[in-house]
This record gives sequence, structure tokens and C-alpha cells, in this order.
Amino acid sequence: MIGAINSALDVMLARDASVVVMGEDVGFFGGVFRATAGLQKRYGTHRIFDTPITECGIIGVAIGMGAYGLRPVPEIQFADYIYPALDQLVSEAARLRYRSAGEFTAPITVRSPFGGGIFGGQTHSQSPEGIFTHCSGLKTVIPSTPYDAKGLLIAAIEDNDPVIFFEPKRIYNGPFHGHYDRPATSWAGHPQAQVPTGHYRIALGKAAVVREGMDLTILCYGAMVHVVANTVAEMAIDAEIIDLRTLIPLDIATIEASVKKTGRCLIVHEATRTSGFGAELSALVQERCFYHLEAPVGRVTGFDTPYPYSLEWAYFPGPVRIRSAIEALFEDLRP
Amino acid sequence: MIGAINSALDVMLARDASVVVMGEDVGFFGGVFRATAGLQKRYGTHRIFDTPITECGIIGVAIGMGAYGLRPVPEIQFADYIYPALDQLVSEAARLRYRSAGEFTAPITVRSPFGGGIFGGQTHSQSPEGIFTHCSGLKTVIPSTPYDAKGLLIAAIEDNDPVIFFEPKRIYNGPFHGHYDRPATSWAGHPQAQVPTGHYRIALGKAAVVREGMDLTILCYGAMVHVVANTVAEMAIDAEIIDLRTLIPLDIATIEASVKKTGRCLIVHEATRTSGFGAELSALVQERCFYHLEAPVGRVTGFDTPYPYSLEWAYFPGPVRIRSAIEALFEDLRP
Amino acid sequence: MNPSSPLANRPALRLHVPEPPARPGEEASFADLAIPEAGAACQPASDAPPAEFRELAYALIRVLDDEGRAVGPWNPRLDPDRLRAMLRAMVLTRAFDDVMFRAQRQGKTSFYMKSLGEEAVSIGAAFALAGDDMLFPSYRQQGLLIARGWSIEDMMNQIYGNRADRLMGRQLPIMYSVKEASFFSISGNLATQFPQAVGWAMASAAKGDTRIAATWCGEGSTAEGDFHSACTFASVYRAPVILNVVNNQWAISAFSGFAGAEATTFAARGIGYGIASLRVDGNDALAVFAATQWAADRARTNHGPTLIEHFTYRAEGHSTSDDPGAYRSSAEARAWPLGDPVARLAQHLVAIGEWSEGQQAELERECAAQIRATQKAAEANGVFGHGFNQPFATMFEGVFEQMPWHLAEQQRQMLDEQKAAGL
Amino acid sequence: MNPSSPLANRPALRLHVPEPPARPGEEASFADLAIPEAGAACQPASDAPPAEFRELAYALIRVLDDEGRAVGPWNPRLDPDRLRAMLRAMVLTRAFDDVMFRAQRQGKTSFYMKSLGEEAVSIGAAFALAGDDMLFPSYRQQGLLIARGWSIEDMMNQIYGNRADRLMGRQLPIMYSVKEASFFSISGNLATQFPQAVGWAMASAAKGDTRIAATWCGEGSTAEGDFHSACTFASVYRAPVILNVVNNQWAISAFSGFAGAEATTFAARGIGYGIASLRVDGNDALAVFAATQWAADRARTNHGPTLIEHFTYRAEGHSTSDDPGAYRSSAEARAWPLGDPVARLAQHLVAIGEWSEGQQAELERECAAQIRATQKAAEANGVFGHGFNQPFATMFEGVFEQMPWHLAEQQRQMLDEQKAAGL
Ligand SMILES: Cc1ncc(C[n+]2csc(CCOP(=O)(O)OP(=O)(O)O)c2C)c(N)n1
Ligand SMILES: Cc1ncc(C[n+]2csc(CCOP(=O)(O)OP(=O)(O)O)c2C)c(N)n1
Ligand SMILES: [Mg+2]
Ligand SMILES: [Mg+2]
Repeated sequence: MIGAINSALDVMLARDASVVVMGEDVGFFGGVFRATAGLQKRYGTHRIFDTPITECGIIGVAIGMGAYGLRPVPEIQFADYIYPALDQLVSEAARLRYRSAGEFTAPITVRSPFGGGIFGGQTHSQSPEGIFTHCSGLKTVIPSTPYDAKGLLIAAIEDNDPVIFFEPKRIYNGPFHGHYDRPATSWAGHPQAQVPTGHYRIALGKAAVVREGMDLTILCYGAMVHVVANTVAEMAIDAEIIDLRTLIPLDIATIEASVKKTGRCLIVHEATRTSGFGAELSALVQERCFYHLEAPVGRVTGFDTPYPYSLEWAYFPGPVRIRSAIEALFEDLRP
Repeated sequence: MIGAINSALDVMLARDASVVVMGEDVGFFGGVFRATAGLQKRYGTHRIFDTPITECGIIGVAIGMGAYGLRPVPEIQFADYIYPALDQLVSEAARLRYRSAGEFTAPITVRSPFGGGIFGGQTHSQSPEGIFTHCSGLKTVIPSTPYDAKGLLIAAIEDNDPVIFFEPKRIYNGPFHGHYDRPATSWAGHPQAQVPTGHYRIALGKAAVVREGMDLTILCYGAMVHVVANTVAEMAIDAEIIDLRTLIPLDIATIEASVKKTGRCLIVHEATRTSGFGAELSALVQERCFYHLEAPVGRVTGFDTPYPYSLEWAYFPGPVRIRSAIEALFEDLRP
Repeated sequence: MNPSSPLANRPALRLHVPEPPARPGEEASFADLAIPEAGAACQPASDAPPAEFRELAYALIRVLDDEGRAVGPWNPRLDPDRLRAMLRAMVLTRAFDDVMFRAQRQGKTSFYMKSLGEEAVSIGAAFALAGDDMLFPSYRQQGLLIARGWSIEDMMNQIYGNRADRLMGRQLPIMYSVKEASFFSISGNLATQFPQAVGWAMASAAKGDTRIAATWCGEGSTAEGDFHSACTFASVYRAPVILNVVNNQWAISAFSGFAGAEATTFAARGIGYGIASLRVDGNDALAVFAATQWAADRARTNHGPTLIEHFTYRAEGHSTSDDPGAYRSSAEARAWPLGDPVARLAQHLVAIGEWSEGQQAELERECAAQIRATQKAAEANGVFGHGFNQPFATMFEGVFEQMPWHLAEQQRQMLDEQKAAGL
Repeated sequence: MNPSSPLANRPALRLHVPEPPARPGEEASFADLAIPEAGAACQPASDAPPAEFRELAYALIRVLDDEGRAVGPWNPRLDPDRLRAMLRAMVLTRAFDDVMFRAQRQGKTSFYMKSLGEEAVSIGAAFALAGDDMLFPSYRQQGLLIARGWSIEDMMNQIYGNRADRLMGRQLPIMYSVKEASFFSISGNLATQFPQAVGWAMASAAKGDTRIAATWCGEGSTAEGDFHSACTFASVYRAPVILNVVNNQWAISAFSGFAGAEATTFAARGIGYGIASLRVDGNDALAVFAATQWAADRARTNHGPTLIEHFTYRAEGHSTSDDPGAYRSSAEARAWPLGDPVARLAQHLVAIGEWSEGQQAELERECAAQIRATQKAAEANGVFGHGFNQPFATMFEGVFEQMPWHLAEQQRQMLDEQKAAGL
């Protein structure tokens, strides 16, 4: 997936002279996860440059560059470090078009690795996407495969609104099936690992039906798509798995059609449970599919604790928890 | 309500030498809403002081003071300006106890006026409580009456965990019934406007049943409690109105019992809809009361737009929207 | 002093909490304020390394002396027509403030902020910059727009949030946005424009463009982290930007000591980053002009950013929402030793024989009349009030370039509900 | 230069992007670095106003000269026993780093960060402070704990996240918290400890306590807004705090130029706030000791904060996660002109006749043995790995003082699910 992201940046840097890439360690070094490797050499220090360590400054500067007419792609080294930039993102980038009635816009794409599974502890593991979905004026995009990562990132950069692009770092190097005690797998051989070298776009706001099914609908995104798919395969249940890909704007039509068909819905994300994006999904599903639901909409999420370093695999929503939640959807709990 | 808040601070400053009050303009001037009026004169500049205009610094310094052993009560002048402090709140205050296994704590109470209704425009009207409910380790409290404001604020200051205390500025001077075109009312004569001068506590985590009823349950907090109560009175419907008072920890028992009794639930808040705390409430209610629900859980919220200055009263969730949502709960939309 | 043992007999610590020189009811005096002579500050070459003139951060660049003479190396030697044009912009700004303040008191708008006493800061700068240089102002630089000749009626329409408001009633009064005048959308969040201005300037430099950027914030706002990240980026990439700190002594009710003024100047902040830093008499339009011109030359020739502290005084309340009599001595504004910027520039024109008291009175009358006429025209488009000047549907537009389904749905639902309720 | 017209014939702007002196494969040289003589920097009285000694922010306080003599006004004149104790703490820290680094490579822990080459910065300071002064360190001041005599086994338990880890495996390795040693919980977020330290110091002052605070961050981290708000608060309230900036030339892969080092020193940041500012040879334990002692005296006598830049060099990678050979010249560490802090202090002891090469070798052997023995003891409590050293239930504890229902419910559900799954 890192290669796909690098390729998306490469394609956009080559096509559009207004694209610039900036962030901590993204320049000569090519990023702590190598997402920008080789790009500075190819496009020069005016287009790809290291920045001072101030996330507030990185986003503020990117907004100013966007107002000038560039298309900055700032990187926040870990999503856990996006909070110092929150004011610039929420009060500025997200509001600029509206408050200036379209005179000024902030066409920036904020890339940031997020999520757990690499023993990063409290400050290298968080999934703060829910916060951004609550703040009007921002789009939030999360890919789950190399193919999608490239197509979505290109679409995000071409989009004229600010986009938060969270990259599930657990699956940078291979799809992860949730069994932390089994050998890691690489992307090689995955059907979505083949990434065309040129330009292509995956429209923002369109979910992917990863698996069609009749028994229940599972809504997920990022690394969880693979954990869910694997658990479903292990259970041999006929689940419809929807990879949201874009949280805002959400592909509500796909979700609604699926849940109306299956009558059951489970939501899976890594972020803490309370007021996470899963809450919004649950609310939407029951608002729109109430009369089709045969069981309460379920949620499997990170717990409402800080990310615990050494208990990572107890925290990470894995096959055990997903299986148990699926089973619960078929229990009759009628009082 | 301003007087009640002032009184709570007064009581705590007098009782506990470790309480300090700090923020922009809170000292000599007594705060832009007068919440701290007279306190500096009474307790001196070491206990109540103006600060530089850096919300990050205010909270960071308060955390350090808390670690020393004080009980700081920092004010953020408007909730819209809390974002620069988000990292200190979320990554530091909220995580300190956990990450240090209880060695260090941040017993701070962050007071901040929030919500709309005073023509404050985009940056003096927001309701960001949802964000804080998503971040583990923070408590979030929102009073709706002078009596509650004082008792809850005292409980918050005495609490050993960090508390975000949002004050609905629209009702600082009187309960607001949602009809912006009718004369403003003052607190005088309101049953909850009588505030004892001394110390009393309202436990965090306990909701108030503002009105008992059989037809439906309405969950709300802050200024919305009054708008809801008034709309219900105008409709002459037998609604049970629950004022949550504390969002985290939530009084789930009261909510669950009520919805199981009424079979219908409406959630009302000013914050933007998507991923607002209403989403969590909706998810929780349907998870716990699924088989008792006779209609989808409804939400009346702020729209997913920035707060629009001149269309404030079209944005503010008022009687028209609440009435229409209540009526919808009784329509049979079965397909 | 063993690393693990406490020290005995240490003195008790004390917390220092700043106190302003005068509170309500007290005499105000700025006697402790050392005011350097006009003409005394040296002028380095605009490409000199910042380390060579750090003392300018502690000096005060002044051109107009007490007799209205323009003196010293910073004298920009402007021709009388330009001086009169500057004076006119300042008088016009003051008349505009006056009328809009009263409009607020009359309930025609909900909020207003004057720049009384600080007109030279904006107008001196606007005259020294090119018209296409990009401005990232705070809420107290209305003078920039007026100096650039932008439509005052357009500004009033925004203040009234009326039908002709280009910003569609979406912003608090005075939060202008005028792309046509290279004037960035004003934010209600303090100092956020600082890194944005630096970013704009970096983009201009990266593109080999010729336009520079300038930004303004109050001395109180310098405490925000945004200010710091702006200075850091500006220093690291030598951005062609002018960072203006308007030190008007007050931040709502907090005097400048709460932003650090007891310990040093605000111009010294720039020294901390190795940025060229000037401290200027902000009530002296010629000094502001000269410093801005110097900084602009510096930026245009790739010598990087300049931070300018404008030493001035906020002669009125913070906004229409506060009463300054509650927190500062009412005698303070009169005691301010640097005088009134309009009077000082007029005095200079008189001193050089290019102006008279009569002409000044006439100019003030004329500007007042112009503003009143403009006000009438603006009010024909409606004033603020509980009536709605904008169609409800517009509330949902412009959040994104294209309206996503959830906003379209919310829009539809609201319109339906309003209709059903007979609104 | 009419305020609304663009300028003709302006030169094209250029963006300056800093470049480090050497990249991989290139020769490394610090020849351009002016290294002042040891003993050359003046020493002001510790109650002198900061404006009187601004030049110290641009100087380099050095005590040990090239021959190992302690010279000049900053010579703290420590007795040989204390010097030996400092040396021992430095050697112990280095041995600890060495063993823990290898433990990571052996898969016994997931992460480690060395302080090689920077030992004097922590240990010089720890010896100059009182044992109950409060420390707010970054992740690279393990030397503070070791100098304070804190249990190395306890530190290892944390690194291994094992059964004896007081932090219950909740924190990334090296993110210690030791209240007993007045050592604040380390955060993974850069610079957040800076305003916290200032707040702690303000609280101490407000309470008439006698304890002061000290905090550390890297030169790269100074760019964060937290650094700025800390300096602002420290200046405004004259907080009894020592603000240490460890300029080790690198921030992961970014050289100090990306934090502003091309334009000025990091000590100069303090000048911007009117804070007393010192620039110190960070590889000279005596200079670090003297500067810290001076700053502590200043703070203890209510003369406010001091910012100290420690000029040093990060001799290893940023952490176990990076290979410095990918972004800097591998010759750089050897070319660093300020030498090795351990060797320099040892040389001094030898020079004054209180130490020998043999004793040094013996000390190193002894420290290595001590660390190895400690490691064995710590490993008896378990090492990090995929096994779980903490009971699952503990994950939900300590989020709040009392566990609220939703965490209790999540805890119960998890335990039930694990049980049902036979885990
Ligand atoms: C982030 C943020 N915090 C607080 C405020 C509230 N506020 C508005 S103006 C102001 C004072 C600013 O003072 P100063 O920077 O000196 O500017 P001046 O008004 O004097 O021009 C404050 C605290 C705000 N608008 N934004
Ligand atoms: C807020 C935040 N942003 C980014 C990071 C990632 N990060 C960790 S260490 C580091 C470099 C810090 O360099 P410096 O301050 O010079 O300290 P040093 O490692 O040299 O001691 C970065 C960018 C972080 N931990 N926190
Ligand atoms: Mg001011
Ligand atoms: Mg460093």
C-alpha cells in the first residue's frame, strides 16, 4: 500500500505543477513509512520538503498555499499528532469556502497513518477519524487496499475541498487478517495489490461491496475490512461486507440497500467506541432501515481506553470479538 | 446561571486552597460573561488570574498545576476556541492518570461557554461536546439550570479526573424557549433558579427527569432542555424529558428505563448532526431497547454546516423542528 | 546538592502576576515609557543580515517629530499628493468606524469593532505595499481595504448581513473577505492567519511569483501557537512575508503585560527566530510606511521576512461588546504619549505648507458625508435584525464545492418543515 | 506604489529550503562552526536582568578546554568525588543504553532510544538540581533518572513491559513515570511537557513552595506551539523553571536547519520573550552543571526562568526504528568538534590527578557488569513479546479514578468473549 500511495503522489506531482508535498521527514528521507521515498529527488525541494515539527504550522501553511492556488498534500507523521493542527483544520480549512462564500478555498489533502497493530503504544496507534466526520466542511477518506489507496488519494488531491486521508498503517505492507500470532502476509497475490502505474481515480463517496451476502451487512473500513473478511470466511456465514472507503460523504445508498436486504447490521472500527463513527453509522442505519432490522445494529470497536501498549492484541478488534458480535446478531433476545 | 457559576467558584475557592481560576479576561474584569466577577478581589491574583491568549498554554499550564496538586479551573472564553488546546486535553489531561498508572493526575475543570443563540457567528456559537465524549479519559458535563450549574460545577471541581464543563451561553441570563421572536425571559421565578449560597453537589453521571411521561422519551441537555420542554408543553403530548446533565459518564440506566417504558425516543442537541453525541445516544438506545422501540430513534440537531451568522434562527433547533420530529415518531412508516 | 537530596534553607518562591499601570479611577500616566526621539533610529540596508541590527527591535522608529517635521533616515519623502491620499484614507476610516459603531448602537447590526487611534497602522502599510500583495489581516485592519479603495458600501453590506452581502450573511460583521482586493477572509480565531500568510508567501516564492504577503495580529494574539509556527516557517524558508504585530496595549481587558510586554518588546519576538525585526511608532503614518516599504523591499529581493511591532494605543473599547471603563483608567487614552495618527499626519502636511486646518475640517466633513451617503445606499439592501436577509436554502450551500446527499437531505427537510409550519 | 496598483519589474521570488552540511556518502565537516574558546563566556550575576547579557544566547559556555582543564568564570569547582559520581552516572547511562539497544535488536522489547553523546546534558543538570526539583523530560533524558539513583531494574521493567512494570505495560518503552524521583510521566507527544513544567513551577511559586521545575525538549520540538506558550507563560509570571533545549543537530531525519538553526541559535528563542538565555556546550558536563546551577539559583531567588540551549550531537539513530545512514553522512558523528562527554569528563579528572585510564576502564567494566546483572533480574519478570504480561482486565482500569459503567461493561464483555473463545 505504501507503494500505491507513493505512486499516487508521483502521478499527481508529474501531472499538476501545483501539487506540493510537505511534512516532517517527508523530504530527503522519504517519510518514516517511506511513503514519499524518491519523490524529492524527482521533483525537487520546492515541491517536496521537510517541515519544522509543528503540525499547526504545517496545516496553516498548507492552507495559505492552497489559498494561493497550490494543491498541498501535507503529511501528519502519525494521526495521534494531528491534534495540534485541529484548530487550523476545523476552524480554517473546513470553513474557508463557506465563510468567504467561495472566494477562498483550501484544496489540501492531509495524509496521515492511523490505527494500531504495530505496538506503537498510546501515541502511535489512534484512530481519530470520528472527530473529523463531526466537523462540517471536511471529507474523510480511508483506503483498505493498494488499488483503492492510489485511486482514492488521486481523487482526494484533485478534490477542491479539504480531505483527511487516513492510511491504516497496519496494512501498509500486507493485508492483516487479525490473527496476530500467525505469520504476517504481504500484499503479493492480493487481487487489489496490482496497481496501474498511471493516473486513475476512485470517486470519493462510493463504498465498495467487498463480498455480497444475504445474512447480514458488515460496515467497516481500513484494516478492519481484512479482519472482517477473514472472520466471515472462517465462520462460513453469508455476510455482505461493505468497505466504506469514504466516511464523509458517506455512500448511504449502498448501505441502505444492503441492510434492507439482509436485515442485520454490524459495524466494525478500531476507534474508541463512544461517539466514534460507528455511532453515526448505527444511528443512520436504524433511522433508515428500522422496519427491516431483525436485530439491533451491533458495534465492534476499540474500547474506551487509551491505546494500551502491551495489551494491544486484546484491544485490537479481532476475530474473537467480531465472531462473537456476529453470533449475537442471530440470538433472539426478545424479552 | 452566571450567578450560580460564580457562586460555585466562590464556594470552592473559599473551601479549598488548591482551587485556582485562570483564563483570558477572567481576572480583574471578571470574564467576558462575568462568570468570575468579583473573585479576584476576594481571593487575590495568585488564585484568579488573567492569562496570555493561548488556549494550548492555558490547559498545559493547568495540567502542570494539577500535577503539582492544585485544582485548576481554567476558562476557555468560547468553546469555539478550545481546539488549540485539544492536544493538551486529549493527549495529556485525559491520558495522564492511565499512562502514569495513577502516579500523576490532572484534576482540572475546563469551563467554557458553548452553543448558539446570541448571534455570535461561526466562532462564538459552536457545540463541540461530541469530540470530548469520543476521547477516553475525559468527563463532559453540561448544566441546564442555575441550580444544576452550581451543583455540577462543584462536583466537577471536586472530581479527580479532568472534566469539560460546557455552559450553554444562550441561557446564562434566562431559560430560552426557542421562540426567538418573543421577548426574552429571565431566570426569576424559574423553580431551579433558586441557588443555595453554600456548598452542595450534584453527582456527575446522573441525569434528571425533567418531566415524566408515557408517550415518548426525549433526551437533551443544556439550552435544549428548555426548548424541548416548551415545545412539549405547546403540543400537550405526554413526553418524558430527560436532561442528561453529564454526557460522560452517561446515566444509561435512566435512559434505558424510560425508553423501555415509552417505546419511542427523540434526541435533541445543537451540535452538528453527523457523529454528534446524538449519534452515540441513538446507537445506545437501539442497542439496549431494540425490542421496545415502536419507531426509529429520532434526532433533531444542528445542521452539518458551519454556524451561519444571519440564519442563526433557521439553524438553531427550535420548536418547529422538534415538533415535526415528535410527530414523525408517531407516523407509521412501515413499508 | 546531591542529585537525590532536597536543599535546605531555600527561600519561598513567589508568583509574579502582572499589573497594568492604571485601573479604573486611577490616574493614568505613561511617564515610565521611554519615547525615543523621532529620527533617532538608524536604517540598515534592506538586505543587511538581521544580526546586524537587533537593536531596532528595542528602538522605536519615528519619522514625525513633535512639530510635525519628517526627520531622520526613515523619512520616506513622500510627495504631498500621496500624503494627502493617506490622510484621506485615515479620515475616511475614522468616519466609517464612527458611523458603523453608531449603527450598532442603533440596533442596525449586532457587532462592531473600531480601529480608533490605530488608523496609521493599516493605512501606512497599505500605501507601502503593491496592490496585488496579499493581505492576511485581523479584524482591526479595515483601513487596509479603505486604503485600497475597496467599496465601502460592500463593507457595510457585510456588516449589515443584508441582501447585498457577498458573504451571504455567513460571517460576523467586519469579518470581510475581498479576494479582488487581495484581502484574505478574516477569521474569528486569533492568529490563524499568521501561518496562512507565511504559506501563501512560500507558495509565491516557490512559484517564482513576485507578490509578497503581509499579515497582522494584535499583541495579545502573539501568544497563540500559530504565531510561533508562522515565525518558525518564515525564518526557515525565508518567506517573503511581513509579520505585523499591532501592539495597541490591550487585549480586551488584559493589558500587554499578559502577553509578555513587561519582559521585552514584541519586536523582540522576531529576534528569537533570527527574523529582521523593527519596532515602529504606530501612530506615525510615515514611520509605518517607511518600515513597511523597507520590509517589502527586503522580501521582494529574497532577503526574507520582517516582523514589525507597531506601538500604538487602542483608543476605544475592544468591540461594541465591552466597556473599557470597567478595566482601565478612562484617562489613559488621553495620556497616550504618541498622539493621534490623523492629527499628526495633518500637522505634518500643514508644517510643510501643503495643508491647512480649514482643509482638514473640510476633509473630515466630506468624508463624513461620503460615509453617510454610502450608509444610506447600503441600508437600502436591508439591515441586520431578526428578519432573514438570506434565503434559508443558502445555509447549506458552499460547505463543499458540491452539496453531498446529507446536506441536501437536511436542506430539503428544513424547507419542508418551515413550509408545513407556515413560515 | 499606489495602494491599488501592482508593481512593475519586480524580481522573481525564490523559496529557500535548508540543506544540511552533509548527506550520506558525503564528507562531513563542521569547519564552518565557530567554536568559542573554553572559559571565554562571561558570567553575569544570577539576578542580572536578561537584557544585560543577551550575548550569552549567541555564545557557547564551555568550562573544559581541549586539555581537560576547567577554566573561566563558569567553572563550578566541584570536588573530585562529585566529579567521579557524575562520571559514573554518565558511564552507567551509556552502558544501560547499550544493553537496552541490544535487547531491542534481540526482540526482547519493541523499541528503544539511546542518548549516546548527550549524557552530559541530563547528568550535568541532575547534579545541579535538588532531588525534589520537578523534572519534565522528553524521551532522551534517561540520564536524569540514573543520576538521581533511581532503580535501573525498574526502568528495565518498563522497557520490557513485564509483570513488574509499574506502568502496567500501558506505555511505549522508555516513557517512564517516576513520581518518587520527581520525574514526570513522559509523553509521546512532543513539547507538551513544556507548558506543564511552567504550570508546575507557577503552582510552586503561588504556594510559596521552594521547589523549582526543569523541562527538556529537542531542538526540533521547539517548533511546536506548546514551546511558545510555555515561554510566554514563563516570561509573564516569572515562573521558577529551567527550559532546556537539547540541540543535538537532528530531529529524526531533519537537521536543525528545519527548526530554524540557519537563522539563529535556539537560545535566542528565549531572548524573544525577554527570558534569561544561555547557550552551553552540551558535551561538557561541567558547563551544563554550571549553567543549570546558575539558572536554579536565579529561579530560587524569584528572578524567573532561564532557557538553556545545550549544543550537542545525537551520535546514534533517532531510535531503533531508523537508520541514520539513510539521511546523514556516517562521518558526521566522528567529525563533531565538541568531543565525547564521557571522555572529556574523564580527561578532566585525569588532568587534575584524580583519575586514570585504568580506573576509567575499570569503571566501564563495572558499570557494564552492573547493567547486565540488572538486566537479568528484570528479565526474570518477563520480557516483551506477543505473550501478555498484564491481566486483560487491567486495560480498563485507571482511565478514570472510578470505573464508569461503560468501561465495566466493555471489560466484562471482553473477558466473557475471551473465555468463550478459550483464551
Ligand atoms: C483562539 C481565540 N481565543 C480567544 C479569542 C477571543 N478574543 C477575541 S479578541 C481577543 C483579544 C485580542 O487582543 P489583541 O491580539 O491584542 O488584538 P486587539 O483586539 O487589541 O487588536 C480575544 C481574547 C479568539 N477570538 N480566538
Ligand atoms: C506532536 C508530535 N509530532 C511528531 C512526533 C514524531 N516525532 C517523534 S520524535 C521526533 C523528532 C524530535 O526531534 P528533536 O525535538 O530534535 O528531539 P531529539 O529526538 O533530537 O532528542 C518526531 C518528529 C511526535 N512524537 N509528536
Ligand atoms: Mg491588542
Ligand atoms: Mg534533536
